[in-house]
Amino acid sequence: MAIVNFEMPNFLPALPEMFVLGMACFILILDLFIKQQDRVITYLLSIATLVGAAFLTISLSDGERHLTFSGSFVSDPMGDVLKLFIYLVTAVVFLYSRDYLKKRDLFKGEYFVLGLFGVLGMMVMVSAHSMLTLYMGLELLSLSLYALVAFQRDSLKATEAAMKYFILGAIASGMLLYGMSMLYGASGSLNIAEIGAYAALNTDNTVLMFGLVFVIVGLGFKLGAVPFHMWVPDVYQGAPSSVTLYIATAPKIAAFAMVMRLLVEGVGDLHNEWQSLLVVLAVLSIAIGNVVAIAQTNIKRMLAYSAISHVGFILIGLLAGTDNGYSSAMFYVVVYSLMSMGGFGMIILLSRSGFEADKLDDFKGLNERSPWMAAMMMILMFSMAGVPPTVGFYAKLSVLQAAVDVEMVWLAVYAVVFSVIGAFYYLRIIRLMYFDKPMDTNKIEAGIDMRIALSVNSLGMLVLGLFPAALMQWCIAVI
Amino acid sequence: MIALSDFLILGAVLFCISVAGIFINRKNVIVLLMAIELMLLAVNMNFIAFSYYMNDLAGQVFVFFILTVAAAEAAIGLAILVVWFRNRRTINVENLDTLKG
Amino acid sequence: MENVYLGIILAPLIGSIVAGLFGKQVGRAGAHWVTNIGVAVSFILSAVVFNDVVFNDAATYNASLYTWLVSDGIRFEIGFLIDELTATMMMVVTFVSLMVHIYTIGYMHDDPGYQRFFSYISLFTFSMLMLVMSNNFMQLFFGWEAVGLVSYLLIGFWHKKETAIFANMKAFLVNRVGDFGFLLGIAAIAMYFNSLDYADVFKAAPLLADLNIQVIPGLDWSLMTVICILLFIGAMGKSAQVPLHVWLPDSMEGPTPISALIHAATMVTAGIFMVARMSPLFELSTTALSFVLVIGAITALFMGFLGLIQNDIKRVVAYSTLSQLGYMTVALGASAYAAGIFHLMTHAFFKALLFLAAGSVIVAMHHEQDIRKMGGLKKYMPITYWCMLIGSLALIGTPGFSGFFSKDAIIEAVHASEIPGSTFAYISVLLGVFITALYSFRMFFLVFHGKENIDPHTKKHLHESPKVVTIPLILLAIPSVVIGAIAVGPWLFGDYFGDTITVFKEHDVLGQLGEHYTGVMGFVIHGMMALPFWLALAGVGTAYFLYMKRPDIPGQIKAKFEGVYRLLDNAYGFDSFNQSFFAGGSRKLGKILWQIGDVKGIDGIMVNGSVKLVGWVAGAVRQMQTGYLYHYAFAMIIGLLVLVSWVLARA
Amino acid sequence: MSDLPLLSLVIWLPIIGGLVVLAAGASGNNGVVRWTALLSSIVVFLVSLPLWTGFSLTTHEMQFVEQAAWIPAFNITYHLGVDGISMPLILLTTFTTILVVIAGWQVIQNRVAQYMACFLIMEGMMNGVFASLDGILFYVFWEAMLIPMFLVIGIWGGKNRVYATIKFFLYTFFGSVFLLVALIYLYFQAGTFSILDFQAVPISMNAQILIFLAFLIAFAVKVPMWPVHTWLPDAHVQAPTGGSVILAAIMLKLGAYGFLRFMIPIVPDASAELDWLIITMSLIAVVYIALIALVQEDMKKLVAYSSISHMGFVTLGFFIVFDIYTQTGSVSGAALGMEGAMVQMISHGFVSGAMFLCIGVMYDRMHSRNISDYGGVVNTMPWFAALFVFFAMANVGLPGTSGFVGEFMVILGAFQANFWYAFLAGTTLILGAAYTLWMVKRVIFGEVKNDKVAALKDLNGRETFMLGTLAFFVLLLGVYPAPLLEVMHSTVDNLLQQAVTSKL
Repeated sequence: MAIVNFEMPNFLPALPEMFVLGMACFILILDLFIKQQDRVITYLLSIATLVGAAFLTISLSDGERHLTFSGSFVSDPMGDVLKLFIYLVTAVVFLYSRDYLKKRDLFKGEYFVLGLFGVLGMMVMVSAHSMLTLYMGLELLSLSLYALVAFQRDSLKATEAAMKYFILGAIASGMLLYGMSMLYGASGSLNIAEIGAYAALNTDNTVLMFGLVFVIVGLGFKLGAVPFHMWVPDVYQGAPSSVTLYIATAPKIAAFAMVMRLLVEGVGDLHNEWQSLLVVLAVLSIAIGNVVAIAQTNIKRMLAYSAISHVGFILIGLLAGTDNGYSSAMFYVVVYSLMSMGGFGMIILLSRSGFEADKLDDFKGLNERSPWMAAMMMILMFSMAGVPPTVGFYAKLSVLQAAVDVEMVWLAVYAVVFSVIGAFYYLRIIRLMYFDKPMDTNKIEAGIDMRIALSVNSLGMLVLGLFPAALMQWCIAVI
Repeated sequence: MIALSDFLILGAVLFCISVAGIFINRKNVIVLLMAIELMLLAVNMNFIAFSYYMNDLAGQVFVFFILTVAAAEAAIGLAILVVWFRNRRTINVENLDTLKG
Repeated sequence: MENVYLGIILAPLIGSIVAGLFGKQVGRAGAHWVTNIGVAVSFILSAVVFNDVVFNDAATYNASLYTWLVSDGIRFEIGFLIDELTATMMMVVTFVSLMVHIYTIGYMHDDPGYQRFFSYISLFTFSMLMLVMSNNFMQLFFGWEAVGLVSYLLIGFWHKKETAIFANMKAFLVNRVGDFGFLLGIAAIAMYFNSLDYADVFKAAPLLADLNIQVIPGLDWSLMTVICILLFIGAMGKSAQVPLHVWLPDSMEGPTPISALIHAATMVTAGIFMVARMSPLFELSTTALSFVLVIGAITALFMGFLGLIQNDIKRVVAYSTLSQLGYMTVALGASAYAAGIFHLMTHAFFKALLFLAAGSVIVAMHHEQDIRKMGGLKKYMPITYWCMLIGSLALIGTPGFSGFFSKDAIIEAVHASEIPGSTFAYISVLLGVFITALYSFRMFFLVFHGKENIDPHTKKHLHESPKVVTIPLILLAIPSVVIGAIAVGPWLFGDYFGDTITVFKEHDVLGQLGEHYTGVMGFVIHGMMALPFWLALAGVGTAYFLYMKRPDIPGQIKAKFEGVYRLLDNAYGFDSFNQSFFAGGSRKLGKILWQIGDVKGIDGIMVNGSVKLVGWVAGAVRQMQTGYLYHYAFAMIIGLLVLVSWVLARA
Repeated sequence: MSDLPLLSLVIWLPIIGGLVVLAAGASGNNGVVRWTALLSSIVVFLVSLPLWTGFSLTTHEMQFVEQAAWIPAFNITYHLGVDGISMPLILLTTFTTILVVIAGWQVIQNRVAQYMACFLIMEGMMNGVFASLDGILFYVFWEAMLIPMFLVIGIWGGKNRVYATIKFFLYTFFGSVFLLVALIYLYFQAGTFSILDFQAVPISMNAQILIFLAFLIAFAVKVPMWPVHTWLPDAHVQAPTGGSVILAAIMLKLGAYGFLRFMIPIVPDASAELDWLIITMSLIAVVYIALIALVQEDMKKLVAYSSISHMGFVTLGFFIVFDIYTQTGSVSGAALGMEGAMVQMISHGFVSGAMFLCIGVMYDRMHSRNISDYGGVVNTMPWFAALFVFFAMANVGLPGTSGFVGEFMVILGAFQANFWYAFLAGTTLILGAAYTLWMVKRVIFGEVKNDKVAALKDLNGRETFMLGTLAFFVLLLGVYPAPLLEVMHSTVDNLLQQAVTSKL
């Protein structure tokens, strides 16, 4: 028995993944030998890893679609763009987290290594072209996140959140797998392209449909869509803010990629079938997210519900089932991850050692404490509410037009009505910052680099709002 | 001859049991972990069955991966359980209730 | 000539601006000089114009000054129409105004708002001139409202006086009711004539005489009737015709000079002027004329009754003004426009005279206005006395005095008229003569004759008014006596007005009277033998008997006819009705709409209600996030089941 | 001069000015801040003047057009231009902003830079709304404008400011999201977001009706029309003087402007079909709101309600065209209503702005807006009283003031459509006078009511300048409105043609 026809796969398209993997392992080991006061090396190396990965991704990107590893791995422009944003977001997350972690004695190598493994998981998800790779990436990400949430070991809330996240996440991946097994059973292949080819010819296959539902449940969980959203508020609230920041941003991009790979590239021809399911999820998410957020007093929890509602909007773009819709969903998800990065960043900014600025009341009178930061937060809040001239508006605009394009005007109307309800809780934060007297009169401790990064982050929302064309064009070009 | 459908039904039954285990069990977190394992097994059953009946090895390969991941998952799950237990001094599911609303 | 017209208009305006905005700088004397000169200039120039138009028969001037705006093909312009009617009005307005200006120097001598007052009355003169000189409806309306504004400001001149500021608001609002009709009338004209220029409208009017419109669907109304009645509603407000008369008695809260100028001589006659100006329209609708006639008759008679029981010297004169305005309106209704304008003019003189004389008395009495607290003033104030007598005689229509000619002409004209309502009007105006004489001389006797009821302190300082007061009185007394005799021939029966006033053959009552006209003396002699004269005489006699001979009888009458007295005392209940129904009702309605409509309904249920609902739902849904893992899992599984069944159901 | 991108300048200069003011505010020197703000507003006003002087009266085409690519993905362009409807409104905005800056000169001591910056930025955005010819650009300015106003009311407002400002924001936000959906729908019909293309594209009746309703919600809230007006009294009462002035003078006009720019030309058939709805709402606004104004105890609330009532005239004037056309088959007469409504908008900008400034003048001294706290103000503030009565009279619509022109024309126009429209609209003559003069009576006239009133000081130079300038314009517009009308003729004629040209 000899190994026949063993072909060396083309590793080149996966070079960034391999680089990140190598670096993550390297940092993991290196970190063992670094003294606590030099821990910043780990931090810098992690950032460098992301920069390097970005460099590799850019230099390897030639606008073509490359399949490798027997078709289980794909490298295409959409994936490249999404990966770049994942690097960017993660790097900023690291930056925002640094001081926060230091003040809590959490400034450990694990955080960065787990973060990098998470990035790797996301990269794999983005580039997955087989259910197997997809699953691998997903689990790599999930396991890293579980660990990160429980990272603050002495915190009851954090560990409880981790527990819940873990259990629910496991159930969700179980369901996803179950669905995948059905898809496999129906189509006879794990390869997404082949599943797609099969689905194109058998649009009324019950097993396929059955599997599809389970897959959508798994995706819905990852995105945090109602009714698979229950983990979102608890985890966002319970996890240390720096971890929440991470969970709330980059994985959304990866989840989007997963939807694109599975539903669009895979069973895109079943669009008619899954569209109605996504409509249900979108409708519920927008309603529950926006309404329940109103009743919150914890800003992290509030932003969690806001995330749920944003997911509803992303789903609107996806369910349109047109290239226009996909690119607008992509635009939305990118914009959303940048916005929520700023939003959670602001919470981190206001936190001090022994003090989490996660109550709404902690934002009271921010304008008197720091007019500049209040203005930044205001931009972020208006952006989340979708008020022009911030980029959040264009995100909404693009998904709404995608819905109208496929003659789902009612859905657009529904979404905008709930976005008005949603505006209320964003306004409440602005109201607290600007119209109330401060309760907390301590100086803001954050370092200058954090302030600058956060300012750039927030102002970016405004600048992108004034000139949204480039990013939009980019999203359209790569879909 | 056992038909494919029999395996699938078995898988489905396992899946249902695990699901039931998850939301009926209100006591022990460990049981939850077990239920999750069961769910993965149900999936494995499906994969293997399909793989066998379709003469396609990919499904079985997938199962190996699932098993591996499940092991890692269980490790992490137990680790989280331990840290949680340290904080809460219980592994009762009903006590996972400080975060809500 | 255009510059002259401009001068007439602008002189008082400039005076007003200087006195008003720079009152402090120019000082009190400066203010009265600048305004007096302004009005004097205006008067002199008006006289020039009058001479030109009336004696030199200059062609009618009708041209625009500038285009206010153009919209939809309708040109809204500011311009002048100068013909006999206008020239006459200009003379009356500027003359009386000048007299009042002079008089004011004395009357308001000690008032802290001296400059302001002069500014206002000059502004009034300007506005009134704008009104009468207008050649289009828009400008007419401008003047119409502007005089209303000044009237508002002047009634409330003593703004600390609660009654005054109530009265001025009331005056403005009641006038606005009239203006509301007036504006709708103008709108109708704009719609059907596509122009607001008098000349265009009058030219086109006969073409539309037979046009019917449906204001209320299903009911055909003649367009002309609708337009004329709407316009007349405006006149009713301004000229205080029942039921929009209620503001005029209250307007006496203002200083006396303006009672004379605005609320007797000029502004209140704007309505009369307007109807006369619109004669080409009114002639086209007998219905409208009847309406005018009846309203006028009611006003003439019933407002006269109210004069009988007033004790405030100015209110007596005010009610007599109301009644006289009724006479003028009756004349208009009878198509005797010339007689109406004639009475307008004579009335302007003698009523201004009466008011100023009353003002003279009031000043002398230290602002005591109750005639029961006067008496025997003749010996203290001889000039005032004689002037008042002349005014009263003119008012009651003593043959030979100006009022006689105009009033007699009206009565005769109504007698001759045959339109519906003319009989009622005739009886009313006849009865009115008696009443007029009765209340005029009741006041006259109570003030100047009989027992002195003056409070001793006042008595000590009682003396005749200064020259600035008495000279205008004398100057007004002269025309009050003679103007009638001078003007009656050409005005009523000659060709004085030319084409200015249009009267159709079938309505031409003055024409009929003119056939019997034999000159002034003949008119006087005829008047002496006619019923009105005897009625007036009877009125004077009754007054003499009741208030000089047997002062106890009025009290007994009052006691005996208490119901009637109360009715009159309440002025037929118009005020209380308006107060409770319109003012109170709209406030109540407003409150209901506000509290129930806005606060409870829209805000409470729709706005805050939906906010509350969302909040409630948020709270409720929030409860579903129990924190228990098995609930979370359960939710996922329910979701899964729903999706599965959804798909299976579809498949 | 004409080569300059004037419209861009009037939009971006004030925004840049606002940022400069914010930067100046960091120094903590309020004097510098105030002068910078004043200077910016004056410069912007001067820059906007050539819009008038260089305006061509003979064309209904857009003028001063600027167009640049912006978001090619959706065919959204940076497209600016003005016609006879929008140009006067831009001038009104630039003019009013100067007054607002002056009005806040002394009163605002707290966070001056932010205050001034808010108004300057708002100015730019409002100009942007008037100048936009692209639907999304319009919407961006339209919404973005809410932000500074939200802050102005919320930070510098009265006791109940938070409720008021959130109500204001959500109300208007609620309205405008429907506009957004309608715009998107139109985009798929027309292929671009250009308003001019929207106006040209044919649309089916059903779609028109839905778009009509979406527009109606958006614009009716902003105008505001009954029954979506209840945010206005609250916002006005709580807003600082400057905020009230901008709200009344400009923001309300945006809604009305929307009717002209969007509703009538884009969905003429639906407008013709449903004009009764708007006319009914307008007439209810005129009468119902006037009655409510009558019983207000708070001066600002009273003037706020009076604003709603006056805006009822505006919307009435816009929509009578359809009735007239149905009856006579021509648009003759309709221009009266539409141009009258336009004049009413401008005039209301002056008059209500002035009324709010007047109330602000009193509030600064007495810290009360309750009518019952006043009485006999004329005794201590004669000059102020004179101006107040003048503006009150303008509010009442006295001929010779600007308030008259619009009302007069609209009533004349409404009469052509239906006697009863004119009749109901005309009741404002009485009711408007009633509530305004009753307030004047209680506040201005009478004996000095209390020691506080007795201690009042008359206008200072700054206040005299503000009110005097406004009085001048109110009078000028009342005496000689022709130039303003000339600017509009071509545009309105064209608009009327669009209104009666079916797009089915």
